Amino acid sequence: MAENRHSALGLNDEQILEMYKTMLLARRIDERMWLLNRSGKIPFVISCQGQEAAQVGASFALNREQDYVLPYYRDVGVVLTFGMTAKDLMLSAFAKSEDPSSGGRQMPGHFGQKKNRIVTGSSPVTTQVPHAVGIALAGKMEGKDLVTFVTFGEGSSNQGDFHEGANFAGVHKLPVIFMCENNKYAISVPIEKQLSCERVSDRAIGYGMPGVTVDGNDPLEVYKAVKEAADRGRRGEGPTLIETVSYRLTPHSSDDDDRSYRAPDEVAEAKTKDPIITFGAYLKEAGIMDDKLEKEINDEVMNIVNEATEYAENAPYAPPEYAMKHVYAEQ
Amino acid sequence: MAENRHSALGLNDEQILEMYKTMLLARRIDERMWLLNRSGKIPFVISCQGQEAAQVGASFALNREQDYVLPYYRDVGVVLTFGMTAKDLMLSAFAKSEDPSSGGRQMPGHFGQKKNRIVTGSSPVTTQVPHAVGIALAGKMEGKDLVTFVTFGEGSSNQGDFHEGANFAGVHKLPVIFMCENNKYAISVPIEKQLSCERVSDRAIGYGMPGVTVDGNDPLEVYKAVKEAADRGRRGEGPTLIETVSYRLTPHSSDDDDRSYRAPDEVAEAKTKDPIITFGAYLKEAGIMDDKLEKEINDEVMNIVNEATEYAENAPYAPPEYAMKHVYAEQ
Amino acid sequence: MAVISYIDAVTMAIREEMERDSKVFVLGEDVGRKGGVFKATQGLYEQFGEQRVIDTPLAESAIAGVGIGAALYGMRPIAEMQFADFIMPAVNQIISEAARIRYRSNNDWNCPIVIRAPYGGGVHGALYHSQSVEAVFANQPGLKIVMPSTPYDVKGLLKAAIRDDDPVLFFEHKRAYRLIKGEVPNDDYVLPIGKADVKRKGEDITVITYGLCVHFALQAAEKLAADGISAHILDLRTVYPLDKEAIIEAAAKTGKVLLITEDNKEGSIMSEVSAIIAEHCLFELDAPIQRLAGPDIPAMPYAPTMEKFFMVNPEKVEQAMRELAEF
Amino acid sequence: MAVISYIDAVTMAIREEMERDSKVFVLGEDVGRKGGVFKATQGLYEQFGEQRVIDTPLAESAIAGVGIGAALYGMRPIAEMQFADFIMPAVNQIISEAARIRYRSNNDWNCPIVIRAPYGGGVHGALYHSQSVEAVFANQPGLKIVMPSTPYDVKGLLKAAIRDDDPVLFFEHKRAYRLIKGEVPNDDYVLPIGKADVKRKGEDITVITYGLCVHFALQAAEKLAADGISAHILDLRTVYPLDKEAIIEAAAKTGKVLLITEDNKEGSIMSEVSAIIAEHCLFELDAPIQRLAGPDIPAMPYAPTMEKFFMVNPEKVEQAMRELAEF
Ligand SMILES: Cc1ncc(C[n+]2csc(CCOP(=O)(O)OP(=O)(O)O)c2C)c(N)n1
Ligand SMILES: Cc1ncc(C[n+]2csc(CCOP(=O)(O)OP(=O)(O)O)c2C)c(N)n1
Ligand SMILES: [Mg+2]
Ligand SMILES: [Mg+2]
Repeated sequence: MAENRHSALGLNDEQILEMYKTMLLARRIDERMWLLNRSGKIPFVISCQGQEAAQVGASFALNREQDYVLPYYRDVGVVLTFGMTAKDLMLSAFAKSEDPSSGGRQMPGHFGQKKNRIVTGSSPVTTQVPHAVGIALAGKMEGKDLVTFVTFGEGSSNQGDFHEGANFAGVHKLPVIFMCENNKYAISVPIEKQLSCERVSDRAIGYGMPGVTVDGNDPLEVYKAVKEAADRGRRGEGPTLIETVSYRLTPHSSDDDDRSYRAPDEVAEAKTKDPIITFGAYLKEAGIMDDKLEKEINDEVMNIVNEATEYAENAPYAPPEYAMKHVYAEQ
Repeated sequence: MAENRHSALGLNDEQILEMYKTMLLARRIDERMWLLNRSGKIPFVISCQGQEAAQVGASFALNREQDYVLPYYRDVGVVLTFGMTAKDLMLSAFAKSEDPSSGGRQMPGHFGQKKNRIVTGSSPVTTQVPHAVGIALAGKMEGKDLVTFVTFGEGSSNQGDFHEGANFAGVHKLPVIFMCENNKYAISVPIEKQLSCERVSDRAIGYGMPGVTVDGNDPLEVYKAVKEAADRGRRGEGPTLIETVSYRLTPHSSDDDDRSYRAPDEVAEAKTKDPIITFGAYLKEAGIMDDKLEKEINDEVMNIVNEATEYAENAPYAPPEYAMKHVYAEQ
Repeated sequence: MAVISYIDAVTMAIREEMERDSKVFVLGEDVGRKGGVFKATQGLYEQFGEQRVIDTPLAESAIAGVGIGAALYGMRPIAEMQFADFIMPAVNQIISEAARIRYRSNNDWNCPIVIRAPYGGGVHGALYHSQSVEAVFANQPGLKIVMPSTPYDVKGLLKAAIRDDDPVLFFEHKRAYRLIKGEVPNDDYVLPIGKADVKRKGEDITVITYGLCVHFALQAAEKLAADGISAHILDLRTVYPLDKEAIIEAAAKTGKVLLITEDNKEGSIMSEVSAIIAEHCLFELDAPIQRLAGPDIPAMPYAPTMEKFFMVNPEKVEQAMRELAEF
Repeated sequence: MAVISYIDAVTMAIREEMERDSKVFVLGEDVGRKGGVFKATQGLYEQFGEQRVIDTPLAESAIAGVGIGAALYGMRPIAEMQFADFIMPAVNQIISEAARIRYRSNNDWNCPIVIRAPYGGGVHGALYHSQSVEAVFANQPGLKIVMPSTPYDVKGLLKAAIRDDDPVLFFEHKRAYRLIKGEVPNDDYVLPIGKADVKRKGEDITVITYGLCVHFALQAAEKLAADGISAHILDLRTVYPLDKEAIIEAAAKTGKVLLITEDNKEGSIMSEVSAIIAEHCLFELDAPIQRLAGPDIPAMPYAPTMEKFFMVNPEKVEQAMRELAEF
C-alpha cells in the first residue's frame, strides 16, 4: 500500500473521496458537453480537462461558507466544489433561462452565482483579478475573515490587470490567492512565446508576496499550497501567487483544432499524467477505493450527468423580449 | 586625491566634464523655469532636479548616433544629451511655435525630436514602454544594431503597460533598456504605498531579464549599468531593467505643494546627496575641476540659459488656426 | 443657504455620504493625505482615516477594477481618476465589467460604483489635461454618465450617484471647480439621475447643453434678452442615457435648436441629441439643428492662441445664439 | 475575376502588401502558426516566417503599443485584435497614443499602424464576442475607422489602410467572413478611405448603413423594387471621419432617410449621420430621420431567442424600409 499523503494534510478518507468524485463529475460533464456539441445540440464548449486536480484541490482548501471565488472559464472543478450543480452547468451549456450564471445570456464557462460567492465573470481575460483584490479589500474593511481566490491561465498572466491587481493586493496586504493554471498553451501559443520567466511564480517577488509552483496534476499538492496561502491571508500576512502546472488535454474550445499547433505525441504523453487516472490510482494504492467503489462512483456521476442533461435540454429559453431586462436596477 | 572611478569605465576627463556640464545645464534650465513660473511668465514646470545624474549618466552610455530614447517628463538630462538644446526646451516652456517637441501644442516635459531619435511622448504615464519595445523589434527586423532606452517613475512601474511591454521584450529578447527613476514619490504617494516589492528591479526576474538597482545620484554607477545593458542588448541577449534610486528635490510640479505630504527634514536630508554637488565634489577631488573651471562652466551654462530664455520669450506663438493642422497627413 | 464653489459641493456630497453610510469609501491617486490634486477630497483623510480614503498605486485599471470588486461585495466605492484623460487605461474595466455586470449575471450581481473625474479645458492643460471623454462611454448600456453644471446639481447628483445601484461616471468640469459658485443647501437632498433640467425658460430659441457651457449660454441669454430674444436653456445633466422626453419637449417648444458641447464636434453627445430631435420632432423645426462644438482636432493645444481657438466661450455661444435667432 | 469570400479578401490584401513592402508585418494572438482563430492570416506564417507574422503574448495593450512603436520607427504593422470586444485593454494606446502622435509632435512623428478586428453578432458569440465597438473610437480625431461590406471593398480598403500614413482601425464583420462572397480582382488596387459608396441607386427612399447590414438592405431593396419602391443605398465604408458630402447628397436625393446599424441605438455612428443631415439638409426631408439599430442593452445574449431579438436582420430591414416608403 502506498504512502498515505492526505492524512498529513488533515484530510480524511471521506474528504478525498469527495475530491475525487468532484474531479470526476467535472470531467464527465465536460465530456458530455463535447458530445452534445459534436451532435449539434449546443454551440460551444470550453474544457476543464486536465485541470480538475488543480481546481478541486484548491477549492477544497478554502472555506466554502465564506470565501469568494473568481473562477476563469475552465474552472468547472472550482464551481462544483463551491455549490454549483451539474444541472446548473448544463442549463448554461444549453443557454436556458434557468442558468444561474446568466439566464442563458453568456456562453458556458462564464460562471457566477451569488448565493455561493462565485463571482460573475466575463470573456476578456484577467479582468477578474482586480475584482478579487477589491472583494478582499471590502472584506478587510468590514472586518471579515474571508479570503478571495482567483484563477487565470498562464497566457492571461501577461495582461496588465494581473500586474496591477497583484501589486495592489501586495501593497495593502490583502488576503487574495492568485492561482495561475499553467496548461502550457494559450490557444495555439506555447508558453515560451508567452512568458520569458522560467516560472509564472517568479513574478511574485515583484509584488512582495510568496510564489510557489506546484504539480497541477496532484490535488493534494495544490490543496497544501492553497491551504497555506489561505492561512497566511487570514493571518493578515497578505496575498500569495500559486502556479499549478498541468496540460490542456482538449483543444482550446470546440472551435479549435489543436493539431495545427501541437504534436499528437505531446498530447498522448500528457495523457499519461491525467489527474483523473493518477489520483484514482492513488486512492486505490492508499486502499481507499477499490474497483467496486470506483464503479459505484462512476455510475453515480453518470446518473447525475444524464439527469442534468435531460433536464437542461428540455428546459425553456428565456423569451425574446427578456433581452431587455436588467440593464439597470428596476425602479 | 580621490580614487579615479571613471577611467575604469572607459571615460576620459573630457567626457566626464561634459557629463557634469550637461547635468548642470539641466539643473539651471529647470531652476530658471521655476522662476519664470513664479513670476507668471510660463504656466507650468515639471522638474528634473535630483535626477540629473541618473539621466545624464545613462544617456552617455548610449550610442547617440543610432539609439532611440523614450524619455519621461523629468528627463531634461536625457534629451540634452541626445541633442535637444536649452533653446528648444525654453521654446517648449513658453509654448512657442518653434518648440521642436510639439510646436507649442504640448505642455513642457513632453519631449520629441525625430532627428535626434527622441521619441514623442504624451501625458498618460508608461505608454512609452511598449513603444520602446516596438522600436527595438523594428530595429531587429531591419537588422539594425540599435538599442532603445525608456524611462519612467517608480509609481508608473505599476501600470499594466510596464508589465506587458517588459514581458514582450523578454519573450522576443529585444534590446530594450527599461530604466526606472525611483525618486521615492509619485506626487504625494510614497513608495511604500506604491510598491510592495523591496526593489523595483525585483520585477526583472518575472520577465526573464536581469534587474539591477543603482545609486541614482552617482552618474558613473548609472553609466556602468546602462553600458552593460546596452552591450547585452547589442549582443542579442535581450532587455535589462535598471532602477536608479534618488529623490525628487522639488515639488511634483509647479501645481504641487509638497509640504502637505513630506517633512522638510526629509527633503533637507536628500539635498545633502544632491548629485550636482556630489558629482562636482568628485570632479574636484579627482583633480579634474578646480574652482576656476567650476566658475567658467557655471558662467557658460548661465549664458546658455539666459540666451535661450530671451529667445524663447520673444518668439511667436503659432497662430490660432494653426490648431487645425496635422491631424492627418496632408494629401 | 450658503454660496459655495462647484468643487466644495463635490467634497460636501462625498463627506455627507461617508458620514451617512459606512460602506462608502474613496480610492484614487493622491486622494488621501494630499486631498486630491484639485483638493476635491480635502479633509476626508483626516476625518475618515486611510482605510476609507485610500491612496492607491498609480494604476487606473486597478483603481476601477478594485473598486468594482468592492462594489460586487456590497460596498459603495467612489473611485477618482485624477484627470478624465487618464481614464483610458480603465476603459476595459468600465465597459466590459462595470457596465455589464448586472445584465450578464441576469440581475444576480450588481456594481454600485461611482467613478469621478475632472474633465474639460481652458486651464492650460494641453492635449492630455483638457479632454472631454464622455463620448467614449456614451454608447454603453449599463452605464450612466452625469455631468453637472452648478454646485447645487453637483451635490444632489453626486449623492444620487453614490446611492445608485448601478455604475455611474461622474464628470466634473475642472474649470468650473472654482469659477462657478452657487447656493447649496446644507440638508441632504438628491436629484434624479437621467433627468435634464430647464435652466431658463424662453420662447424664441432652444439651447441644449451641459457642464460649463450651460453658464456661457445663460450669460448669452441675458444679453439676447436685452434685445428681445428669449432663449430656452436645457441642461442635460445626465448625458447617457439621455432624457429623450425633455429633449423633445425643449426642441419642439421653439423650433430652433442650438446644441453646444466643448467636445469635438463629430461623434459627441450632441450627435445623439440631434438624432433624437430629427427622429421625433422634425416637423416642429423652423431651422436646421445647429451645433457649436470644439473643432475635430485631437484636443486643445497648450499655446494660448490655439487653446482659445479650440474652446467654446461666451462670445462664440452668443454669436451662435444670435445667428439662430435670426434664421 | 474570381469570386472569393470576405475573409479571403482580407488574407489576399495582407499577403499582397507583405509581398510588395518588406516593412509590412503582422502581430497578434494566434496569428502565426494557427493562422488566426478565424483563419484571416492563414498561410502567412509559412510564407513570411515567424519574424513577420508574430504570435504575441496575450496582452492587447502591448499588441497595440508595440505596433505603435514599430510604426514610429517606420514599419507598417498590422495588429490583430482577436475579437473587437478585446480591443478595450488597448484603448489607451489607440486613443491617447496612435490617434495623437502626429498632432502632438507637430507633424514630426507619425504612426502608420492598422489595427484589424472582427466585430458583430449573429454567431452565438454572446455578450463578449458579438459587439460593435466603433462608437468608442468615433470621436477621436487622428483615427480613421473603416468597416467594409464586400470582398471587393475589403481588399481595396485594407490595402489603402496599410499604405495610409496614419492609424486606421479596420473592423471586419465576422458573420460576413464566410457568408459574403464577391468578385475580387487579382490586381493591385486601392479604394479611397473616407469615401462612402452608393451601392444602389434609387429615387424613393435612402438607406445609409455599413457592414453586414448593407447586404440586408440590398436584399430588401430587391423586394421593394418588385412593388415599385426604389431604394437608394449608401454604404459608409469609412465610419470615421464620415463622408459628409456623400451623406448629404444621398439624404437630399430622396428626402426620406433610414439609417441602419447593428450597434446599440443610442450613441452609435448613426447619431452623427443623423446630425449631419439635420444640420445640412433639414428642409429637403419629407420624413423624420429613422434609425434601425440594436436595442440599448449591453450586447446580444447567447440564447438564440434573445440573440435574434437583438440582431438586425433582412426582415427587420425590409419592414423599416417599407414603413419609411409609406410615410
Ligand atoms: C482580453 C482577451 N483577449 C483575447 C481573448 C481570446 N482568448 C480567449 S482564451 C485565450 C487564451 C487564454 O490562454 P491562457 O490564459 O493560457 O488560458 P487557457 O485557455 O490556456 O486556460 C484567448 C487569447 C480573450 N478572451 N480576452
Ligand atoms: C495614466 C496616468 N495617470 C495619472 C497621471 C497623473 N500623474 C502625473 S505624474 C504622476 C505621478 C508619477 O509618479 P512616478 O511614476 O513615481 O514619477 P515621478 O513623477 O515621481 O518622477 C501622476 C499620478 C498620469 N500622468 N497618467
Ligand atoms: Mg494556458
Ligand atoms: Mg516617483
